[in-house]
Amino acid sequence: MDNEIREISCITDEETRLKAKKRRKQNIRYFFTVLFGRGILAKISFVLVCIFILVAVFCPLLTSYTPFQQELSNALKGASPQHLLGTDNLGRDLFTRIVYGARFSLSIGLLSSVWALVIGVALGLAAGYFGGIFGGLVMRLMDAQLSIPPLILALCLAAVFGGAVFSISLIIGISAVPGYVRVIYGQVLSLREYDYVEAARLIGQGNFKILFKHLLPNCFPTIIVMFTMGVGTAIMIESGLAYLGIGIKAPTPSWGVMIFEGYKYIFSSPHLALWPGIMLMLLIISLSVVGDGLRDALDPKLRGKL
Amino acid sequence: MNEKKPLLQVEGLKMYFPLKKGLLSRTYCHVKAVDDVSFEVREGETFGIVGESGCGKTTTGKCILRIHDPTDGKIIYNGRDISKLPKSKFKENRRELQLIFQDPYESLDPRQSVCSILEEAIVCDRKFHTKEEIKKRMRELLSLVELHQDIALRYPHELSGGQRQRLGVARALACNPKLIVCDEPVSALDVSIQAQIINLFRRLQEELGLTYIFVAHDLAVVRHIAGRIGVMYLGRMVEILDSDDLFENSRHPYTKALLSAVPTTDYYREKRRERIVLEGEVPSPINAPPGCPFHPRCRYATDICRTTMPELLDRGRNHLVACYHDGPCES
Amino acid sequence: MSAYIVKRILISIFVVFAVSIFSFMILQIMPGDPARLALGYEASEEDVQTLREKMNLDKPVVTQYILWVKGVARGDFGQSVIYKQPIDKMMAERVPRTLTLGIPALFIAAPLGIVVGVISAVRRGKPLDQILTFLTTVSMGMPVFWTGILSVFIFSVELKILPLQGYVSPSQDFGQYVYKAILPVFCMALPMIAGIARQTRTNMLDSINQDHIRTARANGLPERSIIFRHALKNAMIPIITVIGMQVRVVIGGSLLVEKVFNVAGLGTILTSSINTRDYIVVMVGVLIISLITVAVNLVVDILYGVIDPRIRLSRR
Amino acid sequence: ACGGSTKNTTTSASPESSNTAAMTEASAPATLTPTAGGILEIGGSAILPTDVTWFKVRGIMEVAFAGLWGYETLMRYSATGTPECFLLDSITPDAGALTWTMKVKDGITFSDGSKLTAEVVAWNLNYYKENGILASSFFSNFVNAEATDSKTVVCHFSSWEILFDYYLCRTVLIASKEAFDKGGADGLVANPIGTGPFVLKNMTPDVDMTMDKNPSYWQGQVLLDGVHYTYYADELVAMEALKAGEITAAMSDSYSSIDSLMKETISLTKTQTALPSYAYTMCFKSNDQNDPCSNLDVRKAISYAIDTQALVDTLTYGYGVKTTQWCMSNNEYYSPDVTGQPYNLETAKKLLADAGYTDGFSTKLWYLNIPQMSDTAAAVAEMLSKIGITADLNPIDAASYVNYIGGWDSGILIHTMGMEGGAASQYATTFVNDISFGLGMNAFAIPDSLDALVKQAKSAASSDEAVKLFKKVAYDVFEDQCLVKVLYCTTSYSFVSDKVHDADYCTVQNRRCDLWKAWVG
Amino acid sequence: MGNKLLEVKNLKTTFFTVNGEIKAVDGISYYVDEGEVVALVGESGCGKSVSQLSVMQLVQSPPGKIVGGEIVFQGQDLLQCGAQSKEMREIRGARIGMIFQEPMTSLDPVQTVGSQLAEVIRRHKKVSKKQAWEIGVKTLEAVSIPDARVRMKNYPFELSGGMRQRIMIAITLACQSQLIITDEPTTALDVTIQAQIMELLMRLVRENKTSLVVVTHNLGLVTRHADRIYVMYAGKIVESGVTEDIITKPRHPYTIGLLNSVPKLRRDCSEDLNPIEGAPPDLANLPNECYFLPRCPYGKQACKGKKYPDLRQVDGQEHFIACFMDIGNDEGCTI
Ligand SMILES: Nc1ncnc2c1ncn2[C@@H]1O[C@H](COP(=O)(O)OP(=O)(O)OP(=O)(O)O)[C@@H](O)[C@H]1O
Ligand SMILES: Nc1ncnc2c1ncn2[C@@H]1O[C@H](COP(=O)(O)OP(=O)(O)OP(=O)(O)O)[C@@H](O)[C@H]1O
Ligand SMILES: [Mg+2]
Ligand SMILES: [Mg+2]
Repeated sequence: MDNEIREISCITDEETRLKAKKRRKQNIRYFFTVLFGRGILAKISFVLVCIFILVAVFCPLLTSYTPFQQELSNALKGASPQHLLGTDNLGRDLFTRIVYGARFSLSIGLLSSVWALVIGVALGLAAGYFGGIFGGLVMRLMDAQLSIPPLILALCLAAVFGGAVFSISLIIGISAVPGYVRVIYGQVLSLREYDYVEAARLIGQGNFKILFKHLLPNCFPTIIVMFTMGVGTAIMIESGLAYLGIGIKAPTPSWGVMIFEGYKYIFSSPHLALWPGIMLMLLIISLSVVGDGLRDALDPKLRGKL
Repeated sequence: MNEKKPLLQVEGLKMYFPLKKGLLSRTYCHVKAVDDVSFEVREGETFGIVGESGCGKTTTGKCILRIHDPTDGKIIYNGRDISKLPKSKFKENRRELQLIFQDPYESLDPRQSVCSILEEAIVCDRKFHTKEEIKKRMRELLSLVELHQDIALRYPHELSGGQRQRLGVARALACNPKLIVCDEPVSALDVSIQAQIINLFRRLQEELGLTYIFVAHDLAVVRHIAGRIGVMYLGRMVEILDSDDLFENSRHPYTKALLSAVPTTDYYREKRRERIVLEGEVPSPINAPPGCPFHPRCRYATDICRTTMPELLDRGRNHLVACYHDGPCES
Repeated sequence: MSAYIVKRILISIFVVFAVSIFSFMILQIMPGDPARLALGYEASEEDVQTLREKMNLDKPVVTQYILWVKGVARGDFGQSVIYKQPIDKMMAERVPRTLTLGIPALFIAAPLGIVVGVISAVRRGKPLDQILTFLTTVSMGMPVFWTGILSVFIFSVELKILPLQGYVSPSQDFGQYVYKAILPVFCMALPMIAGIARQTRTNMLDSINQDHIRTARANGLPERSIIFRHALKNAMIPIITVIGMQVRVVIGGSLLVEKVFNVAGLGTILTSSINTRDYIVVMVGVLIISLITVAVNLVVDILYGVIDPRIRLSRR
Repeated sequence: ACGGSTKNTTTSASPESSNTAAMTEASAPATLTPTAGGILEIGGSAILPTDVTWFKVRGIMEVAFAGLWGYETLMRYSATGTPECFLLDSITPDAGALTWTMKVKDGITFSDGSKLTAEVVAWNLNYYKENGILASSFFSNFVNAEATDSKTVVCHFSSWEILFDYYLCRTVLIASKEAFDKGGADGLVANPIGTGPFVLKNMTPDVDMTMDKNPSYWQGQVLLDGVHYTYYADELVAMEALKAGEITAAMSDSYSSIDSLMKETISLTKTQTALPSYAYTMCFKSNDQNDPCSNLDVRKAISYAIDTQALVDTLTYGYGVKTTQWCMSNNEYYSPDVTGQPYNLETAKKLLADAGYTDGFSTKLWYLNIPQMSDTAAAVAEMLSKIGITADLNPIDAASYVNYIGGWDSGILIHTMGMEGGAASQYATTFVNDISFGLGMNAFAIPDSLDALVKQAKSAASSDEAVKLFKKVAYDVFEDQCLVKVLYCTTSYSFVSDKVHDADYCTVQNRRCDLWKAWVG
Repeated sequence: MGNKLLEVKNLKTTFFTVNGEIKAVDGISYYVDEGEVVALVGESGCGKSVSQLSVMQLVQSPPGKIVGGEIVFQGQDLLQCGAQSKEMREIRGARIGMIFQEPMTSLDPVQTVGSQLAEVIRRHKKVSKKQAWEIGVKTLEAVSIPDARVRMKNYPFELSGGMRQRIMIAITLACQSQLIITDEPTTALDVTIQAQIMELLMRLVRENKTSLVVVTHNLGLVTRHADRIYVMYAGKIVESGVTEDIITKPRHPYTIGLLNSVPKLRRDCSEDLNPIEGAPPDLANLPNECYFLPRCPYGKQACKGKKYPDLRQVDGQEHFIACFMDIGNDEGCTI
């Protein structure tokens, strides 16, 4: 949007541009006020998500071990200065694995949400805008897919496509597609009726331009919220798959795999399963709280109100 | 002004929306939203359409703009029947016919800033290519609708209702239209803003030689802006007359009832005025009564009204009425 | 209304049809040859070929599909390759296990979720609402198996008041059934309660801010009537949708819960059949699951009509 | 004693004697007298691929869990791992005539009342030859069996097979021919009829199995009313159930839970099987010129780089056994010459450099996707990384695992070798070139000399000679050619509640239980 | 005049939002006599609805809060009772009825008209269900709904807008409210239906001696029906008086501007209208002077910098304006 300001600048003077900038700043402030206006939980969650992202990005800097590095002689030890959270059954540093697990979980969550978003939004837009038999067919197919629980769908697909990160993310992504399609479809159906779409048609705008210039941008808030929530759900499904032994293969430090593996030691060394479980829980919860906040902050209905 | 050639002639326009039912979406009846409407609009003139909610005002406008494909009838624009032109042929005329919407909020994309809304409308023309030209045109448009250029960087939700409606007008003007259908453009606005916009419409018409079809349900507003007024009831034109004649010479009982129902701010007259309060409500256009659509609420209704639809006949002085009891209104 | 119901039923039939194609596709796209798997790696090529013919695997895909559907329609689901049992018998054993855990979970979760949602909507912004919101958020963020593991850890291992795992059918010993079902039902119900409560809260807030509630207030109606008779009833439609959607969650979660609590239900057989490439079982399992969800959604659709006169009375 | 045997065969099984090797920490007071009645609650989980087919009865001739209570084998292992007669009175090999002659024990009846006759035994053996699992390996030389009289069965061989008695211990379950004739194989699946002490009453896959006692068991009166086996998806839970008293006996394959149970103070009889259960083995893809593993030096380097002691300590919590070959030192086939490349990084690096891989290389590790295996693979990969070898981890699904046993694309397969059969039968079915199914059959580069040696050993006329030759084979396989490397070897542990007495539960061999004398009190 | 039924003194209602405090109603005072029709007019967003909701204490809270003032109804200060109090609930519906703008959404869509009507009747009168139903039927007949018995069993969506508004009126009628507050009761309706509804309301006022508060921005409507008018601008009352004075001799520039903006049915329509330029101020940040000053055509330098003007009496009688200037009724006010 900044380009726009620069491009059109000559029809406005410097002062107006400054004003516009100020207004946008206000908008951003408003956005954050709403985002955080939901109490301490929202703030903590936002900070947590940020921390998780930072940890995921900078994990090699946070620890001197690699997630695969073993010290067999030092297996299943409790917390110590060398190993902040202790070691697992192969003497790998638990803290390191959890840190790398953040990278792994977030990337699988993001990757699969991207898949779901791309496929789902494309289908939803097409079905909603063109409607008719095509739209109906797409929606019925989505109904069909929705009647199979995502975990089971992912399970079946994982058996076919194997457990590489790429295929797992695609599989989880596919199982999230109907959610996107349904919401986007509904949105497009209602947006399509708005007068500004009619107006765009009246000034001679083509179908695709309308689709991408008017309908898609107006779906953005929903998409962003769904995406944020989707990341959490994807991570949850991934961990479920891992728990069933079908997801990502060990020794990848996925939190789900770590819980699955650590569960064997729940009586003797509970920390092995508890820590990744707690992290998983925190990440999913904070993602969903942030998603909620985003929903409110991006809701045009709430603009100016509240 | 009567000497000008007609820019638009609507002849026997019909728009039936099918109502579907059941599993196979069988059409079981039609909403006769517009049923055999004819009128003509001269260049530079404003033709007003009034009527109660659901009487087909918007539908008429949308048929003229080819948003709906009319079921039947001719729409002759500039001497050419555009009602049955294929979409590709109609493209040439597309931008000459514009619409201004009732709801100034819904008609603006909330994610587009003012300048991008205008830019989109300007660029579509393919007449303006360089950035400079576009900007020049944009400035022109903004000043035409009396908007300050500051506004260019704002978003619709940062504008007031009046400003939004002006922006809508500017967008329509960007297409260099000949005919603008204004669909209740002031109904959602406050009186003071409404007056501003009405003035704007009038000024633009003078400056640019525009032709309007002005749809409204407020007789006072329509009378103020339109040269000729068509009164619609249940999908049909019941009376067409010059606006100057409206108050004194209207002959259709429905028009009279409408006039009397409009409260005015003329205190002393208002206190004295006898009102015709119509009984009942507008019937649904799905099963319109046979004969004259107005007969169930008309106090002059006779047997013929109940069976045969009266024709819209010229009663002189460009005054067309569709009533068997043309103008016996004593009271 | 009847046209509406018939339409919903037709849509459901289409959905089931689509799912049956999907389930059938599982067999087609999964790697490995079912006949070979059935006979083992040492069987001769001729034997495998004979079995392929017996299992119709040599026919064109469409014929295979039709034969399969015909079989399923007759109640003949085929035979499990691994368990060497007729699948209908296996399913008759297993589906009730999943249902006897899932249905109570749903029936506990739905009212509880609604109550929690209503309370937090009514007490919006108050500490009680904040506590409930926090709890629902946390319960939604906990993977089902994680809840299971934690609750086992707390109630069975530490406190020793509930059994670790296991399942007894209610017809066999109802007391034992209840005793053993507490934890799995709790684990299944928890995310549902949270989901339903959240939805209820949102919709109640929407509903409470509607004009007709203001009218009801302006008419001096008692708060209880406003909340339950007017606001909740209006909020009910999206809530019912969510409850309908929870059926998927229950079944999906049953995979995990059954593993944690060692219940040999539908979820277990699906997981193990996928692991052992017992595709015919997987096909039937997926089909049954989607039949259940479709059936529930059909009920939900009909409930819409019952609750909302606009659907019931409209001619469409 | 069975006369005329060139080989020592024990005439009768004595469960008591097999307890000698058992490590018994708590035993029932001698004063208690056995009482009849009661049910033994057994719990367990299946984690190995064979187990998947093991509990879920697949076919009468396959290894079936029910078999261990309901079915019996003609012979079985003694506590030292040598075959002894069980349903037989005697068995006599004759290298010259290419026959093994067996005498069937008298008075044995199946649970359906039909008698175990020579004819039935011969039918079983022939049926196994046709349909049995692993028949192509074990019964490759077996031609047919014929009943010469009501007690005698003569088995004919195409070439001499000294290990036939070992094979008989493994998988040939004896089923009732009468039942088979009535219901076919499927009928036997639904309703197995064997000679064992218990009869299957009902079984729910994935849940449990109930067995009633066989009232006319041939070894004597069965004391228990029956056994009830509960299947636990999670072994941990099985162990907890044992502690909580929900079950009275359990067997464990997972060392983490063994560890926790061994440390438990509650009174359980904790028994280690006399025979080792599994050998975790690295198998090298050695027949592919492009694969670094085809280089002997590389194989040896890898072998030197593995710290087997550390693996035993960590992966088995010390309950495993460090060994260099597919048997343990108390086995008669154990060759002390095999050193199995003791852990030495320097040697490993040197060998690698000699082979031209100074900077190491990258390879693949294939293994079955279960926790114990993936832990092992991860540990091995980490050790290999110390000499510069990057090992890519490739877990294999249980369902497709059999497709990999014969040959894997490249690199190393980590395989679990069942050890009850003893080393010799493994060598005999693995390191020959013309088998139709078996470990590494498309992956091992077996030199002709080794192939010849194995064949010679297999057809040795006397068992002493066979022992000598198989020790040579072991040296060739593990030391000279380094085709495989044994990582560690495990025994299984069983846990029985103190309320259960005289239960011979998994004392000799993984999952073998002579429960007919057991009683609950 | 007569007895003061309702007297609002210095009422202040503020919305506390992220964008700041919105003083939607900022110290307004007015009263309603028995049997009187009082109108509240003003542009959109000037606080008309909020002021009436405040009287009923139904302002959405949060964010809204009544921060000051008194609402005396039949000698009782309602603010003292509290919004949730039993007294207040007894008053709502029974003694003060309220009719809202949107007849489409003002009734519960999933309950029949009859059951809603009967519920309110039973709430305020000790009658059985059956009796309540009968009373319902009678009141529906009283608001001229044909086939009342059938209509009782209908759902709101089966009725037209005018019909729904009649039902809203029927509810207040059934409970015999002494005061009816109508918030733009006819804005969403067609002109002919508007006339019907207004006739109906006026008939009730006449027959039952009910008082009526009409909130609207339709100046024609108040001209015809109201006894007294209060003109609101940006949360304040800028002019008040009897209808004749306000309509024929408006003294506040805002009222004058409003009246001039209305297109007249009879005037020569070749002339342009005389609108008030500009738009109402943002209630979140009001200037520290006369709020109307930026739009005021008469605005003088003298008005600048002065605090918001207090209401003052002009022309004797009950005519009050909040303006520093004295603008005669012939100065720019054309009718
Ligand atoms: N797309 C459509 N499908 C079916 N019926 C329609 C459609 N559009 C309009 N109608 C019906 O046609 C009739 C006329 O509608 P139209 O919108 O033209 O009325 P209007 O005079 O503009 O009313 P208003 O004053 O409420 O805008 C109405 O009864 C309406 O329900
Ligand atoms: N729930 C709310 N939250 C925040 N601000 C509100 C709320 N309700 C009303 N307001 C503000 O109070 C001011 C007065 O609103 P009110 O509804 O009383 O206007 P009105 O005069 O009735 O207008 P209209 O003619 O449009 O009905 C408005 O500026 C509005 O922004
Ligand atoms: Mg319209
Ligand atoms: Mg209002």
